[in-house]
Parts: sequence; C-alpha cells; structure tokens
Amino acid sequence: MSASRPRPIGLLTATVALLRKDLLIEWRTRARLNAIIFFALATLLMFSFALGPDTKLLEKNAGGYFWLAILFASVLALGESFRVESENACMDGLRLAPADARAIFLSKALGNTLLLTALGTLLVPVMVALYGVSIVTSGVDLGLILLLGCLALSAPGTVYAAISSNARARDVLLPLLLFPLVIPALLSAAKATTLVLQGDPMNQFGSWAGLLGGFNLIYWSVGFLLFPRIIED
Amino acid sequence: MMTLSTQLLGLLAAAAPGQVGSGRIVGGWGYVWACYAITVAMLVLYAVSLWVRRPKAPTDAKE
Amino acid sequence: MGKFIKWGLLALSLAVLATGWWLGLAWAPPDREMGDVQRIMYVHVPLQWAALVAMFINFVAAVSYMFKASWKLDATAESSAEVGLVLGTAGMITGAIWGRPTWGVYWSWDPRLTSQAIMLVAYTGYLVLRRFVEDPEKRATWSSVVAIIGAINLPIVWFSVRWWRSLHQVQSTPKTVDPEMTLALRVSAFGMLFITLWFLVARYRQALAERQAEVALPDALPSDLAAAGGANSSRVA
Amino acid sequence: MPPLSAAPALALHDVSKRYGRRWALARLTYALPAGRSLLLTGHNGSGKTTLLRLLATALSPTAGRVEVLGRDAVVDRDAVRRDVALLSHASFLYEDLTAHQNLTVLARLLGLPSPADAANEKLARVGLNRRSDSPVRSFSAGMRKRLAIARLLLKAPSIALLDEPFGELDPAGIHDMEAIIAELKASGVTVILATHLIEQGLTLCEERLHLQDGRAVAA
Repeated sequence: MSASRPRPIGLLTATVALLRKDLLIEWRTRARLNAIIFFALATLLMFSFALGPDTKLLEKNAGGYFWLAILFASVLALGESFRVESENACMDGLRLAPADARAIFLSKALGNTLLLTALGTLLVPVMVALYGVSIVTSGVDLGLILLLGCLALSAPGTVYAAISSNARARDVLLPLLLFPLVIPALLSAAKATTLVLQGDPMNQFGSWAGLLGGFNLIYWSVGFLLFPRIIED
Repeated sequence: MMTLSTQLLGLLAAAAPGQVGSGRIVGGWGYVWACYAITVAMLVLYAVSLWVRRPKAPTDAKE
Repeated sequence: MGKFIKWGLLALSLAVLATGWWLGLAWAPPDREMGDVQRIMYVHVPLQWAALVAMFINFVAAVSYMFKASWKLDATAESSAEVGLVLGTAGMITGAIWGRPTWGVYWSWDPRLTSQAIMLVAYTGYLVLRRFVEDPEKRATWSSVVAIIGAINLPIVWFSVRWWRSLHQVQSTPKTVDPEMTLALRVSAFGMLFITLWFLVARYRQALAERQAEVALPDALPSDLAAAGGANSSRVA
Repeated sequence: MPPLSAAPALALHDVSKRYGRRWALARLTYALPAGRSLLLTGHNGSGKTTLLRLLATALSPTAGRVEVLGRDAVVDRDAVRRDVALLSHASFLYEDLTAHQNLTVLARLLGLPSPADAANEKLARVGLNRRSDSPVRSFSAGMRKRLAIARLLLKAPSIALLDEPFGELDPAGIHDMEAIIAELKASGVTVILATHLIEQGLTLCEERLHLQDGRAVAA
C-alpha cells in the first residue's frame, strides 16, 4: 500500500484518542446516558419515599444518599462502557491496533469520572431541593469532593468492569466485587459532603478529602499496573 | 510485605473486644458454649463439604 | 506421606486444640472484669489468627501468580481464600456473640469487626468470580488481580472505619492477660493453626486436581503430544 | 526461492493451542517463505481461525513459538501487532459510531497525520463513501465486511490475515474483495487467507496449508 508506515504513538496521545472515542460514543448514545441520569434521580427520590416525610432525617443523611445514587449509577455506566467494547470484539480491535492497554485503562477511567462528575453536578440542585439542605461551607469544597469521589469510584470500577464484562452473570458480579472495595471512598465522600452541607465546626473536611486523595493515588496506580494483565492473556 | 502482614495481624488478630463499663460480668456461660458449639459445627460442616467434594478419580500414581 | 498428613496432622491438631480449649475453659482463671465470658477468647482469637494466616497465604499466592503463572499457585490461592472465609466467618460470629454480654449489642461497628465483615464480602466476591469464569487461565489471572486489590483494600478499610467511628466513641484498649490465659490461648492457637493447615492441604489437593482435570490433555491427540505435555513451554506450568 | 537472508514471513515451531480441554492446534510446525501468500483450508473447527488469531497476537500459544517476520509473537508482541492486520469474524466495529468515525478512531491510534482524510480514502476504496456518515448499526452484513476490510487497509500491514473474507458477500462483493486482495499482494503484502472458496483461494495464493483437527495434513 502507498500509505506511510504507522508510527507508534505515545501513552498520552493514545489516551486522548481513546477518550475522544468513548465520549463520542456516549454522545451518540445519549438516550442511554439520559436513562442513567434518570435512574440516579429516581434513586434520590426513592430514598425520600423509603424514609417517609421525615425532613430532618433526610437533611441529616443527604450526603450519604447523594453518594449512594452516584454509586448505583456508576455500576450501570461502567457496565455499559465495557458492553460497548465487547460488542463485535472491539476490545480485541483496540488491543491489536495496537493500543497501549494502560491507555485503555486511563481513557475508560477518565471517561467514567467525567460522566459521574457531570451526573453529580446535575444531582446537587435536585438534592438541595428534595432534601432541604443548603451548601453551608463552600461550593468549591463540594466540587472538590465530587471530583475526588468520582475519581475514586472510577479507577477500581474500571478494573472490575473489565473483569466482570467477560464473566458470566456480569450484572451481579460487578457490584459484588466493587461495593466492598469502594466502602472507604463512599464513606469519606459521604462524610465530607455532609460536612459541606451541615457545617464543619471541627475542621474535619481536610482529613476526609485527604483520605479520598490517598485512596485515589493507590487505586489509580494499581489499576494502571494491573489492567494490562486483565485484557491481555 | 512484612509491614502489611504485621498490619493485618494487628488489624484482626487482636480482635478481642475490650470491655465497657465496670464490674465483673457474672455467668454468661451460655455465650461461651454457643461460641464453641458454632465453631465446632462450622469446622465439621466444612470438613464434610471437603469430603463430599473430594476428587472423584484419584490422581496418577506418578504424580 | 499422604496418609500421614491426612490422618496424623488431623489427629495432632484435634488433640492440641482440645487441650487448648480444656486449658481455656477449665484451667485458666476467669477474667477479673469479664468473668467467664472472656473464655470466648480461646476460640475467637485463634479463629481470627488462622483466618489471617489463610488470607495472607492467598495474597502471597496471588502476587506470586502475577510473576510466575502456575496451577499450584492458583490452587493455593483458591484453597486459602475458601478456608480463610470459613474461619473468618466463624471468627466474626464468635466476636459478635462476645460483644453481646460485653457491649450489650451483637454488632457495635467496631472497626475490627466491620473491616472483617467487609473483607469477608470481598472474598466471597473473589470466590464467586472464580465460579463465573470458565477459562482456567483467565480465571487464575483475574482472581489474582481481585485478591491483590482486596488485600490492598484491607488497611484502607480499617483506617477509614476507625476514623469514621472514632468521632463517636473512644476505642477500648486491649488489657493485660494472665500467664495462664496466655498459655491456654497459645495452645488453642496452635491447634487451630494445625486444623487450618489440614484444611488447606486437603482443599489444595482438590483444587489442583480440578485444575489438572480442566487442562488435561484430550484423548483424541496422538500420544507424542501427551508425552511432551509435561515438557512443553506452556505459559502456565 | 527467497534469498537466504530473508526471514520467513511466518514460522510456527511446534505450536499448540488449547481451549479448555480441547486442542485447537496440535504441534503445528510450518514456515512460509518471504514473498509468498498462504491459503489455509480445512473444515469448520479445524484450527484456521485459531491459527490466524495466534499470528495476529490476539491469542498466545499454549506451547511452542510463533514467529512473524522473524520476531517472536509473544516476546515482541507490540512490534508484531504493527506488522499484521486481522480481518476476523468479529468486525471490531463500534455499532454506535459511523463508518467514518470508526476508521478515524483507528487512524488516530495508528498516528496517521490526517485521520479524517485517510478514513475517506479507504471508504472510497471499498465503495462505502456514500454511507460514510451512517452508523454501523444500520449496515448490512456485506457492508460491515467492506468496512472491516477498509479498517485493515487503513493499517497498511506487511501481513494481512484474512479470515473468511468472502463470507456474507454478494457476487459483486466477492469480486471486489478478490481485487483488493490482488492489489494487496501486488503492493508486496503477504496475504494469509482462510476460506472455504478454494478456487478463489488457489488463484490468489501460492502456498497451501490444509488443517484437520488442529494438525497439518496433505490436502
């Protein structure tokens, strides 16, 4: 063929190219995306029904419910993002292209972070309205926790979604593997969010954000190192 | 790795819960027997499950 | 050696465990504050130690598998996770029962018990994953990844739960223990450890036999391949 | 005969591949001289697809060594991947993206200077330029095959691994595919072709390997 020989591209370029592809697919299947958003909204709503009209209780636990809604939505989003790759063996197509497996991890995890962060941003006003809470300390803190929390759900989530998408009973397997793993992230994100919503007299926000940061550091490295072993065998 | 193992040991091994309040607890043998009975039952059940799942065909004599 | 390990080790461990429990239940004095309830320690603590040993073996086997693939390591990982899950569950149940007379409730969100509960769920997930993957090589690799991540998670869970709880209650500190108690505890712990070892060996043999049956050479092939089977440069030895 | 210095296009040393308890390939040894093209024949399940996937490094052998252009397919995997391209039963196509977007994604991963133009060029080559902005989900099986071959052409491989390229194509499509394969060969690409259409295969390939139960047998 007359075309010039392809030359290898760097990790960053590959990540960006794959991320663009994932976002393009999300955009072209935005009906699916909308369904996930409505699922999260419905989850928030269901908590208020499950607890009855006790506004005090809802207000007190708003941070926890908010993060549970995001966690449930993340399981759906992660499952979808790997279902797209298993259709027509697209993951094989990427591996043989060749795309660096670490770039696949980074693009999937970053794409999922973006999606969840956007979802969380949409959920905040709904939470404020439904649960009657208000942002007491600062919106910047809330944004920081939202970003850190979504990063923390995405890295281990990507690793486990890659595994469970190739196993039987994938829909059960992903939450079973993921939920015990993200408990520390969920716990610190919910705590920190509660502090933002109810005031932070003892200045504990920093420690929870720090814990979340450490969690991210560990699992982004672990995923980066172990993900290639999952998709190459 | 040693650090992790030590940490793990410290994590659960010394899981002897401390006591709350003061004054000696009297009796409570029922709790003690329950613990021992449950443990023995679980170990026996697990042994039985190992027996049930034992390899059907014996492995080669060479191995 | 099979017979000796099978029955000799079992007899030894049962004898040691029975001695340890007898020492704990009849010989050692009751605790100054907890009274006779404290005798739960001689079953609870050995269970927890043994579960930890099993989980640690699982972690080591999983990490080793990442560096050198072998069915023996895979079988070790599988057997230790299962034995650890059984012992850990027993340990958690006895811990909860112990909590009833001492704390007044079965479950107090104590960091250790909570971390352990999370750990048990994680290892249940590990064993379920193994059931749901057909391909032996993939199953071994993926479950190793899950085991490594699960082990890394343990200290994180422990710290976060402790932090989370410490805002509500002060952690109780371990108390000093009488020498008689120490001896009874040690003997019980060794007995439990031997039983664990026996379970591990028995389960390991099963797992290895299953793996070898899964990857056995099919009958349809010419005999030359069967002969070379042991010597080929298989990725998974 | 190829010059002695040239490494064989591909060499299989005692290659076996096991799926569970079944051997898909059993101790296969074969060397394809440089500059020749290979026809793989055999019944369904004889190991043709497995062999192509091994050569494409989509699988690694259970035992034995696979060499592509003198490089070990396991040790030098990434280098081998850049040399080969696989047309497989699975199309590697994203259903939700358009034909053009599918090719652009690959062109970016390959580091081609102008991905969109390269994609357009290959779409025109396989006669899909009028449907370039339709999502793959709306494509027929034959159109998917054409798009998949465009994907292969985009990679400009030294070795093209074609697994049943004529399947699901109408007579005109088969004719086009033959032309494309002839063109690949003319430009110096080694073609490894697995097909049931033996006449077409024999006109395109100089060498033939007949597989039966994962072993090479005389056709």
